[in-house]
Amino acid sequence: MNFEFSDEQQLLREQARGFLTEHCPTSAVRAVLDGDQDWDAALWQKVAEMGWTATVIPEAYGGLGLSYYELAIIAEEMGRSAAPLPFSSSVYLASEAIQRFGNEAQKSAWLPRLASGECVATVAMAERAGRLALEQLETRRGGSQLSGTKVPVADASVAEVAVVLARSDAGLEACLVPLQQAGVSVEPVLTFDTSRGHSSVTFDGAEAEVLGETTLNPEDWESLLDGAAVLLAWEQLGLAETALTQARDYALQRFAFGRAIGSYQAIKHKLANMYVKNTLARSNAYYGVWALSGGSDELPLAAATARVAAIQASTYAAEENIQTHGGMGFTWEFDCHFYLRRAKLLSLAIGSEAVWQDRLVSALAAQSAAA
Amino acid sequence: MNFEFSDEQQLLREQARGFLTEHCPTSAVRAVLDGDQDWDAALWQKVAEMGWTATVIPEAYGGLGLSYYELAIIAEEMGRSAAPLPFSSSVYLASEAIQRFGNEAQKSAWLPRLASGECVATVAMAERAGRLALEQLETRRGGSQLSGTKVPVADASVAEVAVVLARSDAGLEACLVPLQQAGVSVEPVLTFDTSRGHSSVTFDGAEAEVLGETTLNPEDWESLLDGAAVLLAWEQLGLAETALTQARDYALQRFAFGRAIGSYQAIKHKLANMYVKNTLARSNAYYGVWALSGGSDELPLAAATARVAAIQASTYAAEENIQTHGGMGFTWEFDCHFYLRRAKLLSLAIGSEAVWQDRLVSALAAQSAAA
Amino acid sequence: MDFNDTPEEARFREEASSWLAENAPTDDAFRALSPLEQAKVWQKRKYDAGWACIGWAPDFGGRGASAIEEVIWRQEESQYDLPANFFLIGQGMIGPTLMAWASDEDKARFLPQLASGEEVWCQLFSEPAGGSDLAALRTRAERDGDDWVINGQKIWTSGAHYSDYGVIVVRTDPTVPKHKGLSYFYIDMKAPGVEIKPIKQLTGDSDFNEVYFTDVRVSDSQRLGEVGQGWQVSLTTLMNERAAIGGSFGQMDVSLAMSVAAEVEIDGRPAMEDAAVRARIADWYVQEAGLKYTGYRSLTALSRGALPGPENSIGKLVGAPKMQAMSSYLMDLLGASGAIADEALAAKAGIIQRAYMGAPGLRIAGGTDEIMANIIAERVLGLPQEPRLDKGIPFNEVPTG
Amino acid sequence: MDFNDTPEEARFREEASSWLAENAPTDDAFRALSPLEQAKVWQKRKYDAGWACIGWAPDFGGRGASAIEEVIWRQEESQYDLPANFFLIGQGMIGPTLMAWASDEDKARFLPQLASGEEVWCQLFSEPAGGSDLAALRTRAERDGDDWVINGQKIWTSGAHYSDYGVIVVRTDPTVPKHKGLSYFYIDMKAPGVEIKPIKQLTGDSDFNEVYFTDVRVSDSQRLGEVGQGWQVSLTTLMNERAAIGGSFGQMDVSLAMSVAAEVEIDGRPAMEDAAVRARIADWYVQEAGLKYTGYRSLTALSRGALPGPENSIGKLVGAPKMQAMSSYLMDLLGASGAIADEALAAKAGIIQRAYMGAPGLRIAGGTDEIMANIIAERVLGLPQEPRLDKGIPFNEVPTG
Repeated sequence: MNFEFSDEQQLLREQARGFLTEHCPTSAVRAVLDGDQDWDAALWQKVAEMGWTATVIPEAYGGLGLSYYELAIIAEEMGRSAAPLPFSSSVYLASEAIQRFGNEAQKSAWLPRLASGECVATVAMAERAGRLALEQLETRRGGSQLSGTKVPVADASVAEVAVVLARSDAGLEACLVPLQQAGVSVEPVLTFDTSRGHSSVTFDGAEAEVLGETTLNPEDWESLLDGAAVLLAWEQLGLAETALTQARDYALQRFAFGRAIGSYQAIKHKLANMYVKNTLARSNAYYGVWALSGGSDELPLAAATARVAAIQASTYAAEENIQTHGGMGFTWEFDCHFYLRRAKLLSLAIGSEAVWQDRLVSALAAQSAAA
Repeated sequence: MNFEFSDEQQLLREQARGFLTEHCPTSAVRAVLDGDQDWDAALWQKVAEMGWTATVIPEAYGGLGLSYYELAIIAEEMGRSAAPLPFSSSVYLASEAIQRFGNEAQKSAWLPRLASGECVATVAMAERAGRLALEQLETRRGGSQLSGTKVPVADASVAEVAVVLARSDAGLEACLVPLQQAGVSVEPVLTFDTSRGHSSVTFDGAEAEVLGETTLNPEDWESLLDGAAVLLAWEQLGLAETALTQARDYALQRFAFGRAIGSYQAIKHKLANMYVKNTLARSNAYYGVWALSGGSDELPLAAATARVAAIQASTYAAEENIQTHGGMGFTWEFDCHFYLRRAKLLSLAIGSEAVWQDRLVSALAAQSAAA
Repeated sequence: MDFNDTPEEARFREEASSWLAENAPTDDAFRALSPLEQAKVWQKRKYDAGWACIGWAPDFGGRGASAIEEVIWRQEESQYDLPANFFLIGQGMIGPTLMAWASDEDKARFLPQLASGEEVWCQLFSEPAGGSDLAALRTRAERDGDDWVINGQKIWTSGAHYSDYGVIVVRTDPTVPKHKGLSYFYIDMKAPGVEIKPIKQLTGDSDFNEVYFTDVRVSDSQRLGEVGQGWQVSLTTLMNERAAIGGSFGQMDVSLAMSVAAEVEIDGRPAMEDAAVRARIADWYVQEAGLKYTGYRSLTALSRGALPGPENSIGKLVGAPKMQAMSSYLMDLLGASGAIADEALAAKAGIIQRAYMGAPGLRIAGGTDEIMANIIAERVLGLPQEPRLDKGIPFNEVPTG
Repeated sequence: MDFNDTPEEARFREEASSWLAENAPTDDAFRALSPLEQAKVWQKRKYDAGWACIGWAPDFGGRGASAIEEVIWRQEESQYDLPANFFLIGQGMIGPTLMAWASDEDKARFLPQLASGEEVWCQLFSEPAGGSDLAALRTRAERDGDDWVINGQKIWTSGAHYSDYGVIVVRTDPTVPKHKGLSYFYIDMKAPGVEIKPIKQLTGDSDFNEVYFTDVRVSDSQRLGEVGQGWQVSLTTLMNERAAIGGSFGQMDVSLAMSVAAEVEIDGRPAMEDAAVRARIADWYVQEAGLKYTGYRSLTALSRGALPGPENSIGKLVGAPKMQAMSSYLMDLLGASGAIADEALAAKAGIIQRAYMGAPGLRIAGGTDEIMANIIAERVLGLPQEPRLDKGIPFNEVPTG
């Protein structure tokens, strides 16, 4: 039984944590949240230099060819620091989509530039309120031209290219669309987490090419989302751990009625609940990344389980961290709200809790039937 | 604004509580739970003498012709003492069914004897596991003969007659079936609450007459259940109040680490939660009985709201009362378990929580549409 | 049970309603005023007609109305789109304190002006290090002749920047136990040394202020109660807090949930048909209806002359977490669009998001969830207090971490 | 990460598995014995072959196996339908205590007999007035020459009626603070004055006993640790409790929920398709899988030589309330039939109901939910203890209500 990261991987974690502590303090998050920028471009540059954007891209395409274990470790640390970066859009989703669905030319054209970080990419899925329904997409491709509106698209304002989920007469497709072209307009959209930019992206006869030059099997798209779910789970776990740490530190330091508030059972048990949820989320995230790394056919179940656990842990920890801080936690000046915003933002990305609860049970039923 | 029981009704409450404190102490509940009897026959006799079985039966049929307010008050007190009686079966359900659906002859034949308590009646609905589906009933009437099996039927072993939900070629019917006849066999069924008897009742060509000599509109049956839901809510509220009182008393009296366990926030907040749930349940039960008394068209919503609130309050209070008592609460010797059994039993009767949540939302949607 | 007024109540309602129909401001000139000006004009109009602070004695500008009449007046007033109320804290909490503790001269001087809205008051109790432990306040007042000199900082003060006066609790003796070393004053908010800074909340709004005191002089004649009796005086103010604050859960109610669930689809069917969505809506409705009918029961008690009790604490304790859970869930139903705060793009999402960001504040303001549960456990259920490590210990020796 | 054994672990597993294949009892004669006899026969067979208490030193009857080898042995053993284990408390909790505190003579006398199952031991700590406050015990022992005389009552003693020996903590000095006045003995359960009464639980079962002591004499030579050192000795026993008890949630797992949901219908469709049912199942699976993989992580740590820590408290804290919620919900799915405990009529209902009635016990036994949360908060997160009113106060002066 070896259900633990290797020593090298642990070393990577330490390195990543040290790096982000230095280069992504909470003041960096605050600067993007408060300012006009949609990301911390300088930090992105440094992260790219660390090779993090290249982690799982094959060496043949300029990547490091490492495993998802390494990427999961980086994801957790990204979450821990609430980094104001398009990392999930570009690395967990867009790079993965190109790697999985692109033809040789597409991979050669884009993966090296994604690996080096000089290019940022995103994925455009949602078109309207509610669950994503692949068969109802209104963004259409005809010939090399794409039309339709995607909203919200995370990180589109800083991305060079988007993988756009669309339909043509042939069926479902993932289209590669450079965003700096005449047929594309990217309008900012206000969200509750302005430390990441979001846009409404309208395609009006935009030049687009189909990834892999063929239609996309919906199951393959689901599988891409399974992978992203695992990596997002690690990022959410990082957020949850920071929220727990903040709450614990405050509970030790803040006194009321002559004793630390952390000595009151109402606070103790709240923090114990956070710890329990974080522990369940972590263990499920371990299994998720194991299934993702090995290409296990348990991935659909493992990914859904990791995602649901991470959503529950991160939103609970973020909400109750503020509650533990009392009035100060509700101020803009304290950092607690960063984690509330980001936890909820990531919970809404790629399908929210109920979507993944439903997928979990479907996967469980399928796995039971197969056993 | 007068949203309170009248002084006379408050007096009835005091009288009922005093009566049951004297005649239905917990030892009486324990005697039925532990013994071979399915009810406390002597207590039934006394309750009937008090006129409680006659409360809402019209004076023309030997009843007191009082309102549902009075019956709700009695129901709460019945719950408070966890009385081992077929009161809900006979009074909230069977008597109501005969009164609502019976023709003159049927009402004249049965209501006076139900009012006086010399006759106990019950209602037989469930046939198999899962939600009751009126269109799938397998108990059939042809001519004057009824065949099929109902299980579980509460209080059938002490009832003289049952209102049996069945189908004939004409449709849904409520049949009046005397249980002491050749075509009926009543077999005991073990449940987790042996302070009330339950049976499997098989009809094999049993003599039956159709209430009102006509088919039953499913909405009318639902309306009967709405009424029963309100009265059961009051009974469940009584259980919940006893559980809270027991827990509070124990928390004041039991010491750990040199202080009353009720001074620890874990216990304090648990009891505060009980209080909150009980208060919501009580206020919703008020509205329920107001709607039932006045025949308001808000009854479906008010009844479902009262029922869901009462289920949530009573199961929480019963479960956490045991938890507050620690190990002693888990013994047979302490009374805590009476309320757990009864709360769950009543929650399973006439459709459980999810059924009524669903009905609540349907009623809410209908009411919104009408407004 | 019936929901109708008694004949007396009906008469009063009719009187109130007629006056409102004739006097509620609707004209454009009025709407052009600033919100504070609108509030002042409307308050003065009510005052002049005897409809301000109706529960107060006529001497102070009221009409000695009963508690149920106050409720009826609020119900009738709520039928109109009236200016925001800038006087809640002054009239709801500080007025009763002045009545109980001020000199006759001060009462005559201040109460009518408070009722008429000509002077606005704020309350200066909370401090950064205090939180739920309100009496652990550290702002000092030191005697200097006939004056006191105040130094320190207050926080969470609503309306400090537009207030004329404020009431403040300060520590006048740190060498005695916490509750015994406090004194209570009223002060001029324009006095030298008073500095007001708005606090930005995580919602981006600024509903509160920090107020800094640097050598602020206040006359001993502005003291309410004896030196060292400040805690008792504050209790009068705090006892009236529930009445003044109340839970406002905005538009976050079940009808909003129903409309989102009707518009959004799950697997090609309205979310309204989804059993999980229905179960949530049912549970929220149970809470909403339960609070509403608990309110009816309280009104009935008021109508019979009872005083509101601590059992009313359940409103915020139930409502604030419900608002958090509901807004979170409705965002989930909206999916990725749930992140959009831009009302032009997603009108409901804007409301829902403000609720989700505002809910943590509601769970804290005016007593955290945990304090509310303590209040119910102790004052309603009679459970004992926690052991108090700060009891009987001089304030300057109490551990502070 | 991989789930395979190391080569050494694989070799050990193979050895264990081969021995079990040849020696696990299957014959009818064996099955005809009473459960206790079966357990004793099987334990002796393991002992003779060196497979009893494998983590113990060879001198005491074990083979000095590592923690991960013990896990592997348990995994392999669990492949077989073996007799119930009557020795868990003796071997798991009392053995380690004897090793740490008994004389060499006593160790040689008792440990091998304990390992071989020839002598059964029970633990006598809890008292009716104690509960979570274990050290508040009142059973007295008074010195009389070379003996002590014990009077009092213990409760929640598993297996008292079939045990040969027991370990007991008693108060030998009520005039000093709670933890300092205790001493620890082993006693003969057949000694005069020991009276055992089964406790009927709310499930109807009797898994525990009350044990009454009336002038029971025990030799001072049966004392473990010094007089007054009983609490430290008990901590050795209690530290091993987790290993010995562990959470058993029977058949109440998600697969049972899936099978009920597949069989029961809602509006003519399998309940399995209902979104509310699915959300519940998903949440339970998250908990179940989370605990399972937390176990894998602990095993990995064990396999690397770490000791199990307090973080394992989450198993019961998550599992017991989940068992309560799940069994309650599954009864709801069954509707009125959910009340039926008659397995002939409703096989699954019987299982589910036993779980619902048993869950309150699991939420209490071996540390209530509240104590478990305290343990996590204090020992894992490092939060401070509550103020202790009984600290430093003579036991006979501590308030007891």
